[in-house]
Amino acid sequence: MAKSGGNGTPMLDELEKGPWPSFVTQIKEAAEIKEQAQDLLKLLERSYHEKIGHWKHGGIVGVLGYGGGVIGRYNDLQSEYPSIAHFHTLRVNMPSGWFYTSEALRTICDIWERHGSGLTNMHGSTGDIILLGTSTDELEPTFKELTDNDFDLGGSGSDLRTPSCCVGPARCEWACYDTLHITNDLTHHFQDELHRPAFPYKFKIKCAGCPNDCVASIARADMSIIGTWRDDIQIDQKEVTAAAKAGLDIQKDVCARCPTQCMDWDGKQLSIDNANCVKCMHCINAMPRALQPGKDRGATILLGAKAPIVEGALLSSVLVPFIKLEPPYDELKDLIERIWEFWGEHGKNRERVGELIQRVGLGNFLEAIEIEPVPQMIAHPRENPYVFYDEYFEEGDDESEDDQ
Amino acid sequence: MAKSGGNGTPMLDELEKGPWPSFVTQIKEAAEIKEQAQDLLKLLERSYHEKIGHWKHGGIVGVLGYGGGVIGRYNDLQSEYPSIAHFHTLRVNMPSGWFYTSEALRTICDIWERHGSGLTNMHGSTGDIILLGTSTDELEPTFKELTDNDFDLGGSGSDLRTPSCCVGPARCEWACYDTLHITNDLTHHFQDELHRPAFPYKFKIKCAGCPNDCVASIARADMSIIGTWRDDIQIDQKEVTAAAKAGLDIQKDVCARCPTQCMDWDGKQLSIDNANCVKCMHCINAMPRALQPGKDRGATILLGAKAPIVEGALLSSVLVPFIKLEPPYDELKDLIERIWEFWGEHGKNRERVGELIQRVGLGNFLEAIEIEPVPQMIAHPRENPYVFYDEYFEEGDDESEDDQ
Amino acid sequence: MATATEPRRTDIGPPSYERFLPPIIKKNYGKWKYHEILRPGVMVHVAASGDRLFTVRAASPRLLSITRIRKYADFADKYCGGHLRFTSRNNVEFLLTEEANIEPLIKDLAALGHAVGGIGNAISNIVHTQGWVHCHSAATDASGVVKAVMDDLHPYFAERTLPGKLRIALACCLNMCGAVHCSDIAILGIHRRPPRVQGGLNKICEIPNVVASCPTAAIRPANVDGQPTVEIDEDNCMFCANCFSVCPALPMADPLNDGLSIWVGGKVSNARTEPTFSKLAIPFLPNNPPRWPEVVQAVRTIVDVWANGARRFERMGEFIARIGWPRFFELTGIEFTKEHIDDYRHAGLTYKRSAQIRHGR
Amino acid sequence: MATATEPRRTDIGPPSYERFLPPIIKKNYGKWKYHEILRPGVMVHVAASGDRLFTVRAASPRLLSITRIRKYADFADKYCGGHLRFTSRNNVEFLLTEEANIEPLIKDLAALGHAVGGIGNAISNIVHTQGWVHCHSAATDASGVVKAVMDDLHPYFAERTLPGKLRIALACCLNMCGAVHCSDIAILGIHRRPPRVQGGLNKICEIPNVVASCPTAAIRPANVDGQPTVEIDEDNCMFCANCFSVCPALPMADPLNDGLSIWVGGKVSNARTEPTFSKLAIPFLPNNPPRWPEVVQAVRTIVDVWANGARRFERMGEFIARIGWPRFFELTGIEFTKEHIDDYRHAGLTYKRSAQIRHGR
Ligand code: SRM
Ligand code: SRM
Ligand code: SRM
Ligand code: SRM
Ligand code: SF4
Ligand code: SF4
Ligand code: SF4
Ligand code: SF4
Ligand code: SF4
Ligand code: SF4
Ligand code: SF4
Ligand code: SF4
Repeated sequence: MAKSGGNGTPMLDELEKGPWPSFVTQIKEAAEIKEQAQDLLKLLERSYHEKIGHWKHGGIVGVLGYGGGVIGRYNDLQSEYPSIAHFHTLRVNMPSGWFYTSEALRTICDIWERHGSGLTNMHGSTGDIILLGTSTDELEPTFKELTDNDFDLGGSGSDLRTPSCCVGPARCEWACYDTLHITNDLTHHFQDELHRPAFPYKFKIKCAGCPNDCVASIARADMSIIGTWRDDIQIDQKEVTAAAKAGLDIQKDVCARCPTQCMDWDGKQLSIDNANCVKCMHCINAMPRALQPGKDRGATILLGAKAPIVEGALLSSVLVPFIKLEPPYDELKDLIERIWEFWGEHGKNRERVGELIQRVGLGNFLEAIEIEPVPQMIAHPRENPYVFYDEYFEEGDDESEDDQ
Repeated sequence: MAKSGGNGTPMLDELEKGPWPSFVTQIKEAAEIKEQAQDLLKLLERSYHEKIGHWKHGGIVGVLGYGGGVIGRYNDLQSEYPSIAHFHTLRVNMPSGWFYTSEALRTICDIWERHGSGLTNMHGSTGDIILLGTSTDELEPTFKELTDNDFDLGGSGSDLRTPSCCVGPARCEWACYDTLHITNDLTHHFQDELHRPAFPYKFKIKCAGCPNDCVASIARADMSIIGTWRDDIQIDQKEVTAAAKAGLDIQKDVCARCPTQCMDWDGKQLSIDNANCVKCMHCINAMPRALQPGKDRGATILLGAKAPIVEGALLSSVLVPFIKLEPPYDELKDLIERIWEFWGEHGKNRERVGELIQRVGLGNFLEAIEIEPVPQMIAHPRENPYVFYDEYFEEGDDESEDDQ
Repeated sequence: MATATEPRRTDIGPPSYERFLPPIIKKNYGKWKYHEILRPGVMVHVAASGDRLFTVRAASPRLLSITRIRKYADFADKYCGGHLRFTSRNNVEFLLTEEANIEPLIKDLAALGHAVGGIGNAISNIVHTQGWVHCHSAATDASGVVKAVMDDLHPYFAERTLPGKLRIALACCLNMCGAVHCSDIAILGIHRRPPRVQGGLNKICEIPNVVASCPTAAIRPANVDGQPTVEIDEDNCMFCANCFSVCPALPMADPLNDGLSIWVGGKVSNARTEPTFSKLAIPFLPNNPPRWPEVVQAVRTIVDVWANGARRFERMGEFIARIGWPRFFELTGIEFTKEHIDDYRHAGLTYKRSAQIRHGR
Repeated sequence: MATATEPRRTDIGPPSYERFLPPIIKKNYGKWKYHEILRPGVMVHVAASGDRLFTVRAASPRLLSITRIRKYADFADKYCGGHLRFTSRNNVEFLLTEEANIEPLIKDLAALGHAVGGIGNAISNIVHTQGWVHCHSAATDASGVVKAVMDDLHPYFAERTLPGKLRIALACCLNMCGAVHCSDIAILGIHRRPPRVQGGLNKICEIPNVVASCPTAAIRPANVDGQPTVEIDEDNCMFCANCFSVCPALPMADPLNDGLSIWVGGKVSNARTEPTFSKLAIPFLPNNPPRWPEVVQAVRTIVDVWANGARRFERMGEFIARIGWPRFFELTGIEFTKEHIDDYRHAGLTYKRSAQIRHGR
């Protein structure tokens, strides 16, 4: 294998300096064993000089029977960088919570050494294992080896994307439902939607165990499932006092920061007006030993987040204020299917579900998916007087009737 | 004169009962002396039975040389209610602050007894004296008598409307500029714009002496002039203590309600971090004897409020964060003229200035009227990445230049 | 009467307010130090000079006969050296220098049917509009609803002290001349039947203007019996009446479908929280003259929920922000419906975009 | 290698996470009581059973060679019974049961160039995207900018304690795969030159689709040299690149005009304040590889202003809300320009619609 780096990549070499671990070092490490990585290094150095990328859209490439999971890429200087003329990425479903054994990691590495560039992202922004760069004819063999080892592809194009979740009950005391189980379950249940794009556009699901939302679901998932509770915050008054002694200014740093000002601290006793608590987590975050979410736990389902293209970014908004989440999650799955059905029928090409709701109106959307409107769904009622009433009375109608 | 009321108006008679002063009694009082009021009473009774109004748009009626100031009205049952076949309203400029002498009031009453229905609104929603209902041929004579007595018409149609103001320095300790003087001055200065509609649509100015905004200027005026100050709130610590003794919970009801939490009360001394005070008035309102606005006073100019038709209601937004307002107000007048000029040129028919700004963008609007953008004008910078850059570099341009 | 030879006076503007200011105001103009509320409807302003100006605020129906205005003038002469003013909410204020005159003035006002009140943390007059008395656009009457509501709320004007100010406004159509869009409680007349195209429309209106006036593009040019006219796509009409403003041949008023809606939580002042729009509380209540009992009841319920629940200085919107909208609907017993959910231009921004929810109870 | 007769396995989904959980997690799953941060990058979770799980979080460049991943695996074998995980911000976490293993693990990681940190009130890894390494749409590189910025911010990851969490994200184009739209600080690659129409466009793209893709209607069908194509009304282009997503024959990348913008004040968590979008701080900084000094400096300045001024637990957006945007611009020395003022769909709602202003100073 040819040596890389040295004077050949002076700009990138700059980025091997400094305390933060260097991606350049990573490409160089791969370049020790894979030619593609050598070419990538050189091409990237060129981009650094020219201030422009050298990749072209790959059209549709993939594995047999799947419509998604591979991002096709070609470079626009193929004769100069032939080993990365094709440089397609495979998106591989990660295990829920991104837990691995050393054995599983080595299996993936071995497969990728045999069939790809030796470069990865752990992980992609959606959560997948990203196997970064290979040629078209290596796609099937890679897939074969992955599935032989119980790994499958993630999504791309207009399909369900690999659902992801926070570490949840595996390591977090605040998880209000089993984020790992549900994520794994939904991913398996909706294999077809994940592998065969048939939606108007992409659909992402992210599961956060509590309102801290450690997977950024409310900003990055079409469906955001955020754990919460209905009953009272559990308080250990002794630990509250201990926290105060340890230097926490409970009045200023906790009570005064409560969004609904529903806490009271008299220097000895912390009391919470739980009816007005909006489960923001702040007080619990500030005193992990003293406070715990309540015991009647479940989740809030929110819908519609996405990046800005092209009407501006959206945050998810409340669809189901509270739901109990226990296997087999039939109620949730049924809800998801009702949403997809309406979206599939009425969504325009490249219209995310959040955009569809904006277009048809949340009220109409709720009617279509058969959910009752409740005030928890809105920040506040409408400010404009423009209500589209469907019906009106005509003379001769029985006036005693209501809207008919 | 025929007698009104009695069994002829059973529904309206109901509204003479109860503790609140009755408009029906007012119409009846006028009906004692004016036939129009009798007919109005009967027509209104009919509307109460039929649940529908009986007025038609009046087209353009008015006085010679003026394009506004009269609202034309005809009833749609003219043969049955002949005395109010025409029933036009005259809008008459009120004196700033709605101050009157008994003599001035009687003068108006006398004129209106001679020429109209004897009914008025004191005042209309924009602030004018409303002389409610007369016929076309009485318009000129009414106008003649009004001007003989130093009263003039207000606006209607696409013109400047009668500016209005709060009671200000005449009776309020918080006035930060002379609302009455400026209102009177602007009304006189812009006579032409008030009387001869030449704008794309109406334009309203309201002057409030302080951020309490007792004329609702921020909601109801295209230009809202709201008094404020730049230096420190004046504190009389003795009076603070007195207020506390008198039962005001200064921590809870004052400090905790301060929008920027910039106040501190240690039980003896009230201190204010004036750099973070947003001049909301709350603390001053709560303790009128203890606190006063600062001494370096002026106003904030905001632009663009209007009712919802048809893009939704607008509140005014900041155009000039702080301006000193002293006669002859040249800077302000110049600003107003620059705004009108741009609006006159670029405003569509029936497009208020606030809507124009929404359409062309505040940034472009500022450029056009030659005002520097400052962050005080916005609640926050843009959230979307869609910037319209006007220029770009072409290869061969001198790269060392900035945006050219 | 003026003679024909006299030059016509125009563009003279209003008479200067200075002509009407009482001497005590002229003397202390801009030099007031503080004020105090002495009793409902009565306050005193104290000047740096020590001078004291008493204000007595009386309820007014706004729609006034000249007979009644002359009575006001008489009272002003009797107690105030001939001086008085009106407020931005259409009350009348008598400006006294003699404290001793307060009682007799109040008595005289009472005899005439004018309660004194509305100052401080009270409900003041309802800002309102023309209604069936004068406007062609009205979906309800204005004065009648106001009278009925204020008869009911009268104690909150004249007697009881409230947590904060509560501002009610009424507009008889979506044009909102009553500027109800920023009120603690707003009553708004609404049409609910699309405009009906009258014959001969093309003779009084420019068809392209009419078509362009519709924000939802519900109006299309059409041809009926050889006459150019327009047709309405009724499903796309949201009853804004902008077409009617532009063209009177498209009337919308309709006894069976017109009615009122109730809005809450708006404010104008900058005190504490920023100015904000009113939000829909009740989409529709019937027109039920002469006393509109459904409206009176609805307003009363909302006022009482606020009066009993709000903290000191807390305006309606601030109160609701603290307890949350779900609780507002629960406490008032108002049903939450699809109509409450915005579906206009910025609708998405009104959705609940967080997991901050009050669960349970 | 698999033989040809074997059936092809598809739709098997990911391997169950249960296979990868360490025994201590299996035992205490869902029964954790609390956690404590022991030192930068190290925390312990204590279970109801009393069991203690130590987490050591190490920085990762995210772009990893298989060589490096194998090293991670070796460390996991050496210290954690073969168990590890990655975080939602692409750090790697070693899960230990033996407290004594923490030090040696950290030493091994340091030797390999992986700092330990990012837990608690710290700056964690920068969520980012492909950039020039793999994407056709990039206006800048991703990994390079991240490396340069994190080299500079490293002490905030590994040593210094901050007022609260500070989340930085980078996306190399407006598609925002790095989901920068809700970050305390966001770095966003931007194009500033309208797309250039390539010859033969009609052969690879459907012209009506291309025309429809433009939100500002800046694309019109055209005919050049007898070939159907499109033309761009450059004045109406706001560089969203949606047309390029739909049609690769409209490239936007341009060395002279591409660059980066900086955004601040977004957040995702529901803690205290609701989730909110990032707002524009700096409209444009040049692409200056390999170390993007302007970007590094800008981020550093903003971080420092926040770190020195914020109260405990206060996120960037909460801090700015308290001091006000004018002061933010003043403290950071960033110039306020026309570009900061929104002029898109909901622009009016971002104007300052109150008189609540900090004057003077
Ligand atoms: C690989 C990844 C970035 C990364 O480095 O991690 C990525 C890469 C691309 N994204 Fe993305 N997106 C990735 C996560 C995201 C996210 C974040 C998330 O999922 O949490 C978003 C924002 C959230 C959202 O979905 O809105 C995101 C929003 C987009 C968009 C804008 C979509 C929109 O509706 O606004 C596009 C444009 C498109 O779909 O045409 C896009 C398109 C793309 C394409 C396919 C480019 C294109 O136009 O064809 C990129 C391929 C890059 C390449 O060469 O490999 N990508 N993309 C992420 C997927 C890895 C994974 O599967 O784990
Ligand atoms: C008389 C008055 C109501 C009242 O009873 O007090 C009034 C009455 C009318 N208004 Fe108004 N407006 C009156 C103050 C307002 C206000 C409040 C204000 O000025 O503070 C507003 C809301 C603020 C604003 O300007 O946006 C207001 C917003 C409208 C609109 C909606 C304008 C918009 O841009 O959204 C219209 C419709 C139009 O202009 O076509 C309108 C139109 C009308 C018309 C002329 C009806 C029409 O479509 O032709 C009404 C005539 C009624 C009549 O028969 O006399 N009126 N109108 C007020 C003027 C009295 C005065 O001069 O003192
Ligand atoms: C007379 C009047 C001005 C005028 O030129 O006519 C006036 C006069 C005073 N206002 Fe006002 N306000 C007047 C309409 C308003 C309005 C406009 C409106 O209602 O349409 C507002 C904005 C209302 C809103 O936010 O929706 C208004 C918001 C205030 C506030 C802020 C209250 C708040 O907490 O939000 C104060 C401060 C206070 O009361 O503590 C205030 C305080 C005052 C003071 C105490 C000022 C003073 O020191 O003299 C005056 C008498 C007290 C009182 O309670 O009425 N005034 N005041 C108006 C009386 C209307 C009426 O008849 O009731
Ligand atoms: C490991 C991880 C979840 C995972 O499945 O991977 C995680 C784990 C924890 N988070 Fe988180 N968060 C993780 C990403 C997030 C994210 C998502 C993101 O950054 O994209 C957020 C939302 C960020 C935002 O709002 O923009 C997040 C917002 C929080 C918060 C709320 C902080 C706040 O004040 O807004 C807490 C509470 C706290 O720290 O007090 C929290 C607290 C925690 C705790 C203390 C929960 C626990 O008891 O175990 C965990 C470790 C502390 C720490 O400081 O890292 N976690 N946390 C993620 C670590 C990412 C990393 O490598 O740095
Ligand atoms: S989202 Fe909540 S449950 Fe999940 S890891 Fe974060 S803090 Fe724990
Ligand atoms: S969780 Fe949030 S809202 Fe609830 S009491 Fe704690 S700080 Fe307040
Ligand atoms: S706006 Fe201010 S100055 Fe004017 S009357 Fe009201 S409180 Fe006084
Ligand atoms: S005026 Fe308002 S912002 Fe200023 S100190 Fe008083 S309460 Fe606070
Ligand atoms: S609100 Fe409508 S109906 Fe009432 S006066 Fe104004 S325009 Fe006429
Ligand atoms: S009322 Fe409004 S929405 Fe209906 S047709 Fe007329 S303009 Fe269009
Ligand atoms: S942000 Fe843009 S350039 Fe970067 S990976 Fe995503 S699509 Fe590609
Ligand atoms: S970049 Fe966006 S705005 Fe510009 S032409 Fe393409 S689609 Fe239109």
